[in-house]
Amino acid sequence: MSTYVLIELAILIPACGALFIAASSRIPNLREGVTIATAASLLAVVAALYNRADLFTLPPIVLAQPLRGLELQLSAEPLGLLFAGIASLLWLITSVYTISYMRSNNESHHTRLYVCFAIALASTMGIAFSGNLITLFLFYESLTLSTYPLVTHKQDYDAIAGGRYYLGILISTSVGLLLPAIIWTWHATGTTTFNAGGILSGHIGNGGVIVLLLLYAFGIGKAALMPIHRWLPEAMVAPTPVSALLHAVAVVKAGVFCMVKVLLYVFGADMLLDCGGNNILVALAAFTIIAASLIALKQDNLKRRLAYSTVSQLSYITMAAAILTPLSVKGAVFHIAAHAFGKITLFFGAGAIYTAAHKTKVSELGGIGRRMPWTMGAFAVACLSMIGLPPAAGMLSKWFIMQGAFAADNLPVVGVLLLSTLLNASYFVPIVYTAFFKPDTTNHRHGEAPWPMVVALCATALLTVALFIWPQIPLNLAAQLPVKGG
Amino acid sequence: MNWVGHYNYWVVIFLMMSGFYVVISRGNMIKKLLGLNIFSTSVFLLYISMGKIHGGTAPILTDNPNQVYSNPLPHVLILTAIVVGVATTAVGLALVVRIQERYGTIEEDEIRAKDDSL
Amino acid sequence: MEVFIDIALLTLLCITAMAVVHIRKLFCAIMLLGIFSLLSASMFVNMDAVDVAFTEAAVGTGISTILLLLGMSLTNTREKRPHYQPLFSLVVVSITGAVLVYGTMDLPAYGDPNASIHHHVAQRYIKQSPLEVGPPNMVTSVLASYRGYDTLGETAVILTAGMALVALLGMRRRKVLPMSSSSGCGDYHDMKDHLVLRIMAKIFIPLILLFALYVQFHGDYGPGGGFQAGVIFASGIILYALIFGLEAAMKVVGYPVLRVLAACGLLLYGGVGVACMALGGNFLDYNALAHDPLHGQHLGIFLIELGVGVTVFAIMVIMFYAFASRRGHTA
Amino acid sequence: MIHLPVALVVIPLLGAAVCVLFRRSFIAWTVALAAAWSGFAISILIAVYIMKIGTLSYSIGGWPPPWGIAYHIDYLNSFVLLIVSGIAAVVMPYARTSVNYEIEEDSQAYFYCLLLICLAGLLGITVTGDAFNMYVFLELSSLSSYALIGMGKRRRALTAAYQYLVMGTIGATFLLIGIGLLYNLTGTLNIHDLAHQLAVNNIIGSHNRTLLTAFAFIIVGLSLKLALFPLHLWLPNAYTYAPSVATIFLASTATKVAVYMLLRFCFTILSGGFIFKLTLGKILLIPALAAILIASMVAIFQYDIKRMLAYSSVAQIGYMILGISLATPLGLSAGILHLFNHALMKGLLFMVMGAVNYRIGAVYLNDFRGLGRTMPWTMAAFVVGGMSLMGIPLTAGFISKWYLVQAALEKGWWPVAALILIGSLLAVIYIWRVVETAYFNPAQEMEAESSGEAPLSLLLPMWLLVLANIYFGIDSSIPVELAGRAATLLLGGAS
Repeated sequence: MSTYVLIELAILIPACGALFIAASSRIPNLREGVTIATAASLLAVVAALYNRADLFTLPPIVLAQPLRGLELQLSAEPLGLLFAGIASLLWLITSVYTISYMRSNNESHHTRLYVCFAIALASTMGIAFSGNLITLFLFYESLTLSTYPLVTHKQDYDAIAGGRYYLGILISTSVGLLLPAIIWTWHATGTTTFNAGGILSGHIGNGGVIVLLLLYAFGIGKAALMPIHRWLPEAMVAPTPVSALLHAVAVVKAGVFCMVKVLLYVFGADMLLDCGGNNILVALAAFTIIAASLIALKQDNLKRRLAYSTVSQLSYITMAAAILTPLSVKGAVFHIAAHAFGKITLFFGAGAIYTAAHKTKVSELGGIGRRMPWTMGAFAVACLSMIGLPPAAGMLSKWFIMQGAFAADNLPVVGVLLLSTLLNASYFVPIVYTAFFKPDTTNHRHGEAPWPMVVALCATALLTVALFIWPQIPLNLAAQLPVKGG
Repeated sequence: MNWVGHYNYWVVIFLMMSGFYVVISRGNMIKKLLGLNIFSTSVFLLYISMGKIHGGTAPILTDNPNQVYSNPLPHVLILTAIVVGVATTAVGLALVVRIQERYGTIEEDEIRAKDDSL
Repeated sequence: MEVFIDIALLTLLCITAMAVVHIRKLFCAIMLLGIFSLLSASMFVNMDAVDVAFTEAAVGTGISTILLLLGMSLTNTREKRPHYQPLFSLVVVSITGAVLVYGTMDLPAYGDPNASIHHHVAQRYIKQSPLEVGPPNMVTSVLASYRGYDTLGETAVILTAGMALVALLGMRRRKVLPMSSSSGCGDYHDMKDHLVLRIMAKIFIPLILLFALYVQFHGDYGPGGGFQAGVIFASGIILYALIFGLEAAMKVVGYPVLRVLAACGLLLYGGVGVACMALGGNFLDYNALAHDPLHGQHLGIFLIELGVGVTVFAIMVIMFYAFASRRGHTA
Repeated sequence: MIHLPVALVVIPLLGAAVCVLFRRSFIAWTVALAAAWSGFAISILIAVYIMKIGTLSYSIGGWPPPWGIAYHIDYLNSFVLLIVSGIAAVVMPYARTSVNYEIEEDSQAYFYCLLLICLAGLLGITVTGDAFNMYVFLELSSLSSYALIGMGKRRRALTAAYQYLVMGTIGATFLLIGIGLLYNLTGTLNIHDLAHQLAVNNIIGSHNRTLLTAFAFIIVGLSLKLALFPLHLWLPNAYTYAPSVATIFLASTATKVAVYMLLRFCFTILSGGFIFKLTLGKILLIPALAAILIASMVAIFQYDIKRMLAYSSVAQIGYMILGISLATPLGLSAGILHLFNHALMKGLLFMVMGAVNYRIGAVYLNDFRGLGRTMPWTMAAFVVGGMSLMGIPLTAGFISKWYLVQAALEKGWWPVAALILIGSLLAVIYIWRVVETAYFNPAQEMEAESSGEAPLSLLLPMWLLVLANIYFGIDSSIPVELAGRAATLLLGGAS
């Protein structure tokens, strides 16, 4: 099979999977089998893509050309491949987890959930492999729309209110800010095709660069830069597997992915460094890191605390990418993977606790570690990754970011990193401490969650550790990104 | 400029505007149709005034080869326009009659009140 | 002399228009509108537009007034006092009027023979039409031949109005017409009992119909043509219906017949056009109808005028029937 | 071949007479269907001819242009012809089921007759090269549309039709005054001869007061007809209460033809949009922008979805006028392109309304609850139409919005470009309300027989338009080409 076909398959497999899932809605076992099979074959396709030597040198595939000079095109580059790999791997694990979660919690509308999951994944693949801004925008919007039914899955008042907020913020920022930015880019350069080293240089003045950068930064609402972060905690009304997908894999990673991609492939590192526009983004991200961590400290609801942690962690990636040294970009890319594995473990843990013990608050978790040792063990490993301690992957990414900051002589960033590490520790350690060392307060007898859920969350925890030991794949891909000297 | 030469137009414009005034200021639907009629009839007068030549006769061939005829084209246009006018009046009236049957009134503000009260 | 008549008529027109604006009694307003039409018809005569005057008299004074009276008798006879201030309307009207007056500043003076309007296209109609088309009445030539396509549109407009009325009001026969009249148009059943009316009608109706036929076929030479003839013919039937009752009139010419006539009139008109195409000319190019172009024009104009006449007659009567048969209908 | 243009008008006109003659609803429908399809076929032939050879002229009655009435078809007309006849061809198959449901058996033949006359009128306006003839056919189409609207079931249809009749007649009379003044200046009625005479006699350049007044009246009159804000008052009620088929047809064709007339008068007669280079361009810009913003906002608060779409139409007309008043090649082609795309999307959306009305009996927001499940195909069509309305890429609506924004940016009008995007955002909101209700609100308890998918005869035309919306979003070369050429032609001037 040619590489082109593989790229197209990466989008078509989940899209067709959605159709098959919808068609098999009458037979639950078949439906869930289809889900797993689709996820597995997607992973296989992406893995096959990784082994293609010619992948990054091919000209883009043009799907359609609605207007002259404005095509829908697909192409692959290292960052997109990494993103696609993470998403497809975690989709497979999430599917196992979801099936078990949905069945144990007696949720309704299973088919709709699986169909929307598959469509969301198809959109994610589209984002990962889009060859220009217009295609990116299209898949970005379809990801927003396909995750809306997931967020409002419960259909009660809270869910719909949260869903409206989610949709409202994401659509209005994307149409109101991102689309104008894209049009501006097209107007200035006559193209929207991603190009290593950027397309804007020479077409736009310094003041314009800064305004455009801000339009992109806030237009990509999924990257949850403050103050466009509120949709993330609001979307916590979703069932936990959905939150895992939203906050660890598809949606937020799509946001930071777009951010990195715009920085490197639209603006270009050289141009941003020349005019110093990246410092604004660094400052915004640094502020978000600290502010979100402070808010997270005060949250008692476990999922909300995790959500604010996500906001903060996403800004690590944005900040690291915006520093624009080879090492910091490497850190940013690596953190996309590290955070994905860590955060999905945390959400799986929260879901397992809810399924087994029906608890949602941190303060209620006293002694739960003894009842659910596997779950909480994995949870603890993920917390280590979030804080940035070995032997978890988060440590490596922080290390790279720190080095990058030193290389750029950006001492405030180093300070922010140290402070946020302290804050991370102070909101994650209490959870683990409560779970293992506080006295058991509940009367409710329960053990571990159903085994597929436990297997899934242990798998992701293991992946976090594995990534620490064998970080070659993401680093290898990161090394191929177009940054000065990298 | 000979201002007096335009008096015909100006009076016609006055007639047009009085018809137009009835259309936009009155709430009775039949009265509005009357206004429309005056408005359009005055426009016909405007057209025919344009076609008139001093000393001309009706554009029907006479034996006198030096006879000056008024311009026949506006006449033709207005014949068509008169037909359009009566057609519009008839359709408007049909609507008014049906409105009376369904609402019991043909005053615009009363109809609006009835619609709003639903 | 012309100027004095002109000024006198214009003054009367202004007075009538103002009266229509002011009078709230709809019956009076409608009658005044009839007078307005009649006065403007006189104006048209004064301005050499005899065909237009003829039509305005037949339509504006005749058919329009009858329709308006019928409509009024089915609704309300008095206009209510409006609640809002007419200031806004006055401002709009003044601005529109001012713009129009401004627009006349660059117009040539009234009746100026040197105005460009009389020189470009009109010259051909005046000079050539008797030679190219034939009829001494240039209006007929322009109407039926040069701009015959407009007239086709006009015939279609009439058909549309008739069908719109039937679609909106329905056309049903009623055995007994309820006696619920209190207004201008009078009650049909009462009128039948007036001996004088009956006799006069019996004398006049054949004359009216005969006159209609004259207007139809003499349109080439004098004022008149299919449209005026159709209206006059229809007014004969309407008069019959007014005096002898709707039922009686419908027995003479029923709605189905009229419907078929209306459609056939338009089809005849269009058919002539299509026949011209079939014979190798353009649409409505009557030259193709016969070997001699003038003869072809003559035949073509005769046929299309007939088509117009038939359609107009049928639709005018249909309009009358549609309103008249609605009397006493309640929602 | 040579008689094709005239057949375009004569076939529906005589078809209408045949409908009257037989008065059987089935025969009338068959005639209407045949007329509409042959009209579409002829339009395609004409468009092909125009693309290959150039402009097409036809003298009616054999009289050469300034003396007789002549057709003159160039890129612009043939594009509008395609829109009008194409929509008619799609609407007719749809009409049978919908009309059976909404119109009494007795009146159906008249309904088709009036529909055909309306079609003939609109086509007649588009093909003709004579200003007064335009007026005649405008009245023909208007008169029939008053009656079509008045045939709606609810009583407000009558007042809506009456209101439209009064405003439409004022508009047409204004147009008549304008044409009269133009005729007085030049002595001719032929559009191209008018342009020629105005140029030769140096009337355009000399700030002739009569000319300015004539155009003031023509523009105001046409603005009434095309429902430019704030002269749009007749439109929301008319579209809401008319029978579904009438709404579909009128919404996607009537205002487009009025826009076409505006283009003809302002660009062909006044060679190259001279008037838009004066202050007038800016005068029209304000109502256009107001229409986009205000009408879109009003649409958000409507509970009758047909009414919501009607307000959205007012907003979309704003987009067209905006593009036109830019008077640049890009802006003009964006406006012309939007004629086409808006016809596609509004036709589709109103067809959905017709289908929902057929099944549920009303189209209030509440009636859409759970329709995503009971009428999946219909609602999917609504989603596609809605996306097109918002201007999402890969749908037809995106193309014209993209061009519009480009045109505004080209002139350096940033705020205008921003307003266009805000308008899209507002469209997202009002479409989303319906989508959300249809898919995420539980179905109401209904009797078994009233639920279910719309019949195939409604679905097929609807999905034809869905495919058209998607196709012209992916491959827009044909309309873009035609619109671009039309814009060049208009700006190049007639002489």
